[in-house]
Amino acid sequence: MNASSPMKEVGRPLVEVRNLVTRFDLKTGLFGHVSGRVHAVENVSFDIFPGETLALVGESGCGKSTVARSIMQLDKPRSGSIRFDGVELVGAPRQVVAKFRRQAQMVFQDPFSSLNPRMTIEQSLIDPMRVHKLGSLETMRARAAELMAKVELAPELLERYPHAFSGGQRQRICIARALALRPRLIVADEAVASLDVTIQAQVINLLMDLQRDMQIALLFISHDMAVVERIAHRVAVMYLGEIVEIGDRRSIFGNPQHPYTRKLLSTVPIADPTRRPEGRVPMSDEIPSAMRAPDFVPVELPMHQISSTHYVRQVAAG
Amino acid sequence: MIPANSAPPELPEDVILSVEDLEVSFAVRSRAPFRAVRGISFTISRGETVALVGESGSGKSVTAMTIMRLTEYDGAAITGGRVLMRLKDGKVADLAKLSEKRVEALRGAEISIVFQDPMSSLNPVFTVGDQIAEAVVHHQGKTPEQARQIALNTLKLVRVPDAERRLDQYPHQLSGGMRQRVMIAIALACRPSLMILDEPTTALDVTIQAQILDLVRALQQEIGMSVLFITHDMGVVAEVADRVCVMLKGEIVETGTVYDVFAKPRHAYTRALISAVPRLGSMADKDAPEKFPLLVFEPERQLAEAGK
Amino acid sequence: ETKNPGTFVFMWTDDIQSFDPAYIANTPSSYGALNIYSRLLNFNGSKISEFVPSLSTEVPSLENGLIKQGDDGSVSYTFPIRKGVFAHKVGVKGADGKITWEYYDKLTDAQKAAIAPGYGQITPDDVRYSLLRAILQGQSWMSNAITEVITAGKYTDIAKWVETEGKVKTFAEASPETLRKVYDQLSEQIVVDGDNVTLKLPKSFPATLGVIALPFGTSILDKEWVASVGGWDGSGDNWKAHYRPELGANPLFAEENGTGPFMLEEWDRTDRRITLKRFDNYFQGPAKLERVVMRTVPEWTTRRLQLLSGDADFVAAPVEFIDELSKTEGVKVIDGLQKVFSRGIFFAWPLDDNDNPAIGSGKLDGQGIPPDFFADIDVRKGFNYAQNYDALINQVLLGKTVQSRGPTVRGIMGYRPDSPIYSYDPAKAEEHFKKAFGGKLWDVGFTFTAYVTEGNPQLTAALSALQMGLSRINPKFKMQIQALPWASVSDKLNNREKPAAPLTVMGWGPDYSDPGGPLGAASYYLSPTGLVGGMVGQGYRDLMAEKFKPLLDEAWASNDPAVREPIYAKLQDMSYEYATTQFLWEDFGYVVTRSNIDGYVDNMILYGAWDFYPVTKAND
Amino acid sequence: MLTYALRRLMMLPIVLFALSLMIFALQMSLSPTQRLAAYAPSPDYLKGGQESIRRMIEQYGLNDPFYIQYGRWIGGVLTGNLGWSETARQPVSTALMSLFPATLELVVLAFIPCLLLAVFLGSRAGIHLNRWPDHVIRIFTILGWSFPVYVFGLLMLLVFYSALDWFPPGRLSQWAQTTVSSGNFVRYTGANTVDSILNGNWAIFVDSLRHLAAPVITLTYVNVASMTRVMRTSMLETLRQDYVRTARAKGLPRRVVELKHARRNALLPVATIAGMELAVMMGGVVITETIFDYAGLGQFAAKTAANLDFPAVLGFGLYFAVVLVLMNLIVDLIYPLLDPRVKTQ
Amino acid sequence: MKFLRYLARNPVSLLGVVILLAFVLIAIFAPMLAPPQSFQLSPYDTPRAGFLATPMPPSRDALFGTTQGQYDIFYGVVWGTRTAFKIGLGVVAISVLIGTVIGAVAAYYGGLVEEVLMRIVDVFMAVPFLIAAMVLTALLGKGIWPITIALTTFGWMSYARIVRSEILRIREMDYIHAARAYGASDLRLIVLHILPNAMFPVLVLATMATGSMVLSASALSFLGVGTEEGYADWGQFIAYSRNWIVGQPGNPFQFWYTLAFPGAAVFLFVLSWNLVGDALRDMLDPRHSH
Ligand SMILES: Nc1ncnc2c1ncn2[C@@H]1O[C@H](COP(=O)(O)OP(=O)(O)OP(=O)(O)O)[C@@H](O)[C@H]1O
Ligand SMILES: Nc1ncnc2c1ncn2[C@@H]1O[C@H](COP(=O)(O)OP(=O)(O)OP(=O)(O)O)[C@@H](O)[C@H]1O
Ligand SMILES: [Mg+2]
Ligand SMILES: [Mg+2]
Ligand code: NI
Repeated sequence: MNASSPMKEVGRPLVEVRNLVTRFDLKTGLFGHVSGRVHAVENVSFDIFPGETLALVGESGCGKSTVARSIMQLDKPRSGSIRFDGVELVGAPRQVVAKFRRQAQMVFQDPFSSLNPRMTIEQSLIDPMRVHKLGSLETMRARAAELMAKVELAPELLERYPHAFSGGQRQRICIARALALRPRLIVADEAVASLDVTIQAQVINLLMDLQRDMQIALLFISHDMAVVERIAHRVAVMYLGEIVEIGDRRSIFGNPQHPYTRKLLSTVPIADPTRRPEGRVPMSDEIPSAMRAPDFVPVELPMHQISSTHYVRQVAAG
Repeated sequence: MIPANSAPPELPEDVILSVEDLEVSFAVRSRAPFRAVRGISFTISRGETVALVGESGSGKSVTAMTIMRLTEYDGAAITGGRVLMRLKDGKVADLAKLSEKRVEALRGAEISIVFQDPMSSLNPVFTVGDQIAEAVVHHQGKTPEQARQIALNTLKLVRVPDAERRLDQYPHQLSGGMRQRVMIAIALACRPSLMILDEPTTALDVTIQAQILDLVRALQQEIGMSVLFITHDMGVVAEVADRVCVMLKGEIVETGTVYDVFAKPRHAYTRALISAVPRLGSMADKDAPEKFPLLVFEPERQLAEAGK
Repeated sequence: ETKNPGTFVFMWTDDIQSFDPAYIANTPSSYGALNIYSRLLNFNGSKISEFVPSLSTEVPSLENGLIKQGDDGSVSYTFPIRKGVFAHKVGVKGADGKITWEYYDKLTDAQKAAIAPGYGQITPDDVRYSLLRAILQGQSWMSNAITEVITAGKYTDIAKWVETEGKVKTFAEASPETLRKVYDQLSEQIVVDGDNVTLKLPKSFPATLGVIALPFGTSILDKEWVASVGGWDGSGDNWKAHYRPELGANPLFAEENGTGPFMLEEWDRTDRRITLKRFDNYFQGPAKLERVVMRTVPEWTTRRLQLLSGDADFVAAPVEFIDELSKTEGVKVIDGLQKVFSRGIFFAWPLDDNDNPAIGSGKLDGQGIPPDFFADIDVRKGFNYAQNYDALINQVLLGKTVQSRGPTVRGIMGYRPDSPIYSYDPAKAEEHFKKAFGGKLWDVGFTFTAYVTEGNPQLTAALSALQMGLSRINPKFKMQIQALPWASVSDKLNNREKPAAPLTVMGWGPDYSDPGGPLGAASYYLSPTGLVGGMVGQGYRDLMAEKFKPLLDEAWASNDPAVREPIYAKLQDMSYEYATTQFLWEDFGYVVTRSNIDGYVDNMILYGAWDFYPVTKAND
Repeated sequence: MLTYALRRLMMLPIVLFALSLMIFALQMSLSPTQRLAAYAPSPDYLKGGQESIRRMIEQYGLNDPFYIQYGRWIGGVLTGNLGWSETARQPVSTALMSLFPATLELVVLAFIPCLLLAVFLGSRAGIHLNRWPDHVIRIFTILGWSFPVYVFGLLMLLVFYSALDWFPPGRLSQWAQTTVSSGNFVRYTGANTVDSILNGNWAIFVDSLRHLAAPVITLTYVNVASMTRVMRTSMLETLRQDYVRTARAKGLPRRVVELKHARRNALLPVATIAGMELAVMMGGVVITETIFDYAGLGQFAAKTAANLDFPAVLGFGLYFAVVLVLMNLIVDLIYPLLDPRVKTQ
Repeated sequence: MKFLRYLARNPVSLLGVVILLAFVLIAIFAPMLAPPQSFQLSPYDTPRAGFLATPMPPSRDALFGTTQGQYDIFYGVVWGTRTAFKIGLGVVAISVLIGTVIGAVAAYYGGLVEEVLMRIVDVFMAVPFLIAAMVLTALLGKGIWPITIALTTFGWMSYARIVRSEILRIREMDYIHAARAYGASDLRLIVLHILPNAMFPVLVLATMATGSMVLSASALSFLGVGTEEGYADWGQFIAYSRNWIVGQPGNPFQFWYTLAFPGAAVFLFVLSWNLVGDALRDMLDPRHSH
């Protein structure tokens, strides 16, 4: 419970992301002419250490999921490097990726579309093991039951189909599936956003227990600053595809530097009626879009170091 | 239809809505009807904001929709209780027993609702202006021109920038936050005395959510209507509510002022709920992440799940 | 009341191919030529060997001296041409000297006086031109019949003539000189001589007058008009350009300028409707009907209901409805009309044994038949005894016709009502089958497929009856039936070394009343170069060449019916004896009209085509 | 949207080319003798004997290799000549052009009531899901599509022509036909209803409607089923939508909610298939036209197919592809009017 | 289990299943219900009581009467059940197979492959179904094989489209991403995760289409390119009735039996498949809760 931040002890990061760029072309017209481009991820760099939780926060559409998918090799980055355990993944041969996929797993936001509706829970849990040929059917079954216990679900439920479960239960099953291969990295993409607070708290506690037990590195994507404050060792704030501020949790929450980080913090409703904000003037500004003209060249603003673990990007003029 | 022989229901002067022992069931073929709301009671006073909280599926939306008499379209029936409402003309009506025709006249005019998902709650093929003005034309018998003017004013009221232009736009041309404002404008257009907001911010971005909450608060001060605010986010409750009703499995397990409920939750479920709420700043002096100090509310929970 | 008084609404399922008489060759198409054009001679009512004058003022005969026989065996036919016959449209010379074509019916007297000589006026030269044109166009076998008449059977068509004359492989290679030479030879045989036109034949051709009276290439055109619409102008140097014209490029395809009782008012090919209008100045007096509308209506129920409601005056009807219709009020049925058409099942041998699904294994092992299966006369006889002729005639044809006795049918020379015919006789069939292939056939049985053109329930029934007969004689006798589109049936029979179809149901009829000659019934069936012979294989042709051809030649060489008749009768008997074909029945005709329609004349050799001239529609 | 439509239009030549190759290949799978049947459509034509058959094959170049025949045909097509149809006794293009107005008239007249009825019945059934209007409509539509068209057509004839003499077959009565054929009647379009109006001849207008009624009813009935189904499903879908709930919450009367808010949106999927449906109807009038003796494309196409009249089959195939694409194009262009969401995308 | 529970609650669907089962039984027991005679070349050749064209009313010899050409209607209806199943299931099964493969390949490979395949689909869509089927049967000859080939050749496209769009939709579901993330191979993704989910709308469509194939075959029979003369096929029997639907004046329904029996068979067949299809759709609808 009292483990201090692991980065000081472990030398090498498990995941090293450097200058990751992912853009999506929007094609229109007769010959698929590129009429615009979504700069979903621009020049993003960060590390994740074993046993550490890095939280990635930001508004909807700012590119959090794209970062996650790029790490998971589900999206092809335009440029940049992603190393896992020192091995480069971008452009890596299939075997390397396959090996990586045994060690990294992802949990998705929507518990309703994350499970194959035509597979029983047991089949869903066993499938990853089958893919990697981990033992006989009996051992895999035993492991599935074990996993169910781990996420506090009764093993009898294994024969059920997903539609028989509530969202929270499904999310726990997804976590169980992610654990099936004993991963070293879990990417949780808004994995608790759709859950009730009580269940959300349970799931977060569960994740933290698992992380502690198995020294899992966790990339925790969220837009809920209050949740992030509880779970994260370090926090990266994304805005329009870029990381605008990154640092250890206490620096970010205690000493936010970037105006966007501050805004994000100020909008969190405080669950205490005695601390109601007074006299806030209703705003009506909207979130800008990351869509750009095809010939747009992004200007890269420098990052400034605030402390040994805290960096902030310079604010664009105007 | 109001039974002719019963005496007209009465309400205390400052109460605008009183739900008494309301029971709602869904007919499920070949099985016993599912009781989604099991005899709940609460009141809302003039100008007051009541928050209805509870876990997903506890019956919050069903309660709200039943007050609007919309659940019957989903196959539900009011199996007991009353929903008394003080109308603008001072009379008191039992919404649970009104005829379809009379309910139609009340909906939108006396009592209105804003739904959770602004993306799907607006009709994609009609302009924003039409959708706001429609209810005005219908309830107040205004001409289309007058209604348009009212729609414009309402849009301005909900702080939609560039309201004239927006009036002729279609929902898909607006952002999520803007659409939720339009939904609020629709609900406000006829100046109802009670507005129900069913999780109006859950589908929105964090920064937008704050804007909407600010707006609701400001509007309530400006127009002075009562609000029934449904949410499962205790942070939101803390920000907007005067009083809180906590729902669990179709029943209200606790009612009280927002201060009392947060400070001294009495019911075990409320305590569990409040303990699970992440509070910004609560970790300010901690080095490492910490788990939630969970209070287990139902020891038989796992059993129940296993047997489901 | 009578619907559409004066208009005869004629609903059929057929179609006219072209209005150019030299182009057409089938019965439906002949309706146009028959009613719009005139010929030198007409058939005398329903008689098929008697003629009456038309554009020729006399019917040539030996007696009146218009037929002359030369010492070298040559024969000449002379036709005195009627004077003062005008076509539907005539060329009127305007003040500017230009000639415009106007409807004769609409001319004022002044205009009549200004008719340019020969323009729309029928002259002996027009007659010669029309015959030459039909021959040189070389398109239809009915026009080629004129070539055969003129060459007395030496050449079947003009192409053959040119190829022989120019010693080239194909017509296309022929030099202009050759073409000119053929033209010159031809024009020496069709000569204008004052008001007469004379045909000079190198040899006797007994069916000459029959061909002249047919409503095809012998229909008379006006040369000036044809030239004016872009057709052949009669010159001997450019006729190749008009040889075998593309249907649509033919200027006479949808236009006419005949001398017949009706004019083509409209041919709406989209609506499949032809409207004929009365020609008031027809040289034998105007017709009774003002208009004839011919519609193609494929669906029987639709036709029937239109007949019943009076919207149609004539409908083509399936046989099975004629009894019922004859009892219907307002409807008149004339049935039992004789036809020269007979139906048969053709045996073919030797069969194509190359990838031919019809003969199964291709061996005598029960799973197929050997390619020369029908070469065995016992097989053919067995098949002929296995057919239930009576059932077919009584049930399919409602007893309204008779069993066919061979190639020659009632009304044609050589037909004898007492000649031998096959009947359903399982015992005899068994006897023959047991003899066939040394008895092996009976033990192992056979399997093969017989073909029929689809959409013809009567012919299918004929195969079905045969199939039943065979399988009841010996369950190992399996004849499958397959209905195919006409194209595929044709493919199994034509343009190939050996036929692929073991058995085919079809039928043919002669095109003139004489059984001999290239288009006669006997030749169609029994000549090695005949129509049937061309389709059913070398084995059949060899049989014909050996046994039948000498007799055919002998009969054709004579002009004396007393000599010819016994020979044709003998051929008829021989076709029974050799079981050349399974002759089924003679087709019969019937017409279904409203009861106020009168004046229909059935002529067998015209295949019952309607001559609308004598037809009347009474008003009730 | 427009570019998308144009893109579709640009695909057309490729589709047409592939289609023509496909049909041509089918044709070439036949022997020359079989293909000759297009020129010699019945046994009569073979009376000339084997010699004549060979000459005809030569005349029409049926022995030439594939590429020469295809080249000949495509060369013609590029100069606007689709070849000669022996079935129609006309050039294929003329036949298609002259038959098109008749079929278009019939199909459009049937399509409009079909669409309206489908929208009406489909929304009714959707609104009253699982109650008697829904059951009645379902039975009605299933009846419609499980009855062979010709059975329905013949029964129509029995009732409306034979018994009542209201709706005769054909396109015009004889007297009307005589008027139309006379030079005084200008045939602007070839569609009798339109032409009679343009000529100001009401008697003929009424007559042509009388003749159109039975095939129109038949076509409507057999085609309304599938569209009603789509409408019903789509109505069920929209009735579940949140905006319908919003409309109710506004206090709008039931009729307004169902007929304005729900039905308007439920129309969208119907609109997307409508163009296709119309085109399919234009290809599927074969039987209706045969039964009602209505000289149009369907009857013609069926006859050419049965006769293996390949120039016409090819022409008809190309025509149909063009109609299909045009219909879809029209739908694409109309769609933004119905659904504002696509306009700006 | 689920199915039975659904049926118990939906008498109309139950009716559909019962009718369908009845047809299955008739098909199975056809040799007992209408025993073929020893000299018949094939049991599908309907025996005929002579060659008279005019139909004969029901009698002891022919329970349902005889149709045009004296073919026994009872025999034709009984054995026609087998034909209906053969054509319906045959056409639909092959179409679904072709459509699924093409749709799946198109969706999976995308890019040029997809473009080409979908253009091929367009080409086939651009062929008027009935006419194309006619040409093909005219080429291949009559019989149920040619019919099956013709109906499939021009009938697989809708399945390809559905499969493709379903796959494109399902491909974006998180469980596919999850499976890819744990390293499932492409084949495994398609076969185990995508196709089973994509096939259900296809199944519903196929069920509905099965019934209507008999109708398409009947249209071909009407146009003269259906089954062989006398082949026990409802479509052909209905086509035989075409001249007899309108009876004589004064007795318009004289030959009712020629249409009524085969017509009822087709109607019930189509109806039952439709009801079963409706039921399947309801059951597979994710919104349907129980
Ligand atoms: N496949 C794609 N094609 C085109 N644009 C895409 C694609 N995937 C994502 N985008 C765009 O890239 C941007 C970043 O998307 P991403 O899903 O990473 O955002 P996010 O931060 O995860 O948002 P959310 O909180 O809503 O999940 C968005 O504008 C999105 O529309
Ligand atoms: N149309 C319906 N048919 C059957 N049951 C329903 C229907 N709508 C709601 N229910 C049930 O009624 C109960 C209450 O649902 P309700 O929507 O009121 O929950 P809620 O408290 O609003 O939850 P959430 O926070 O997820 O919106 C749930 O168990 C739900 O399954
Ligand atoms: Mg995301
Ligand atoms: Mg709710
Ligand atoms: Ni279920």
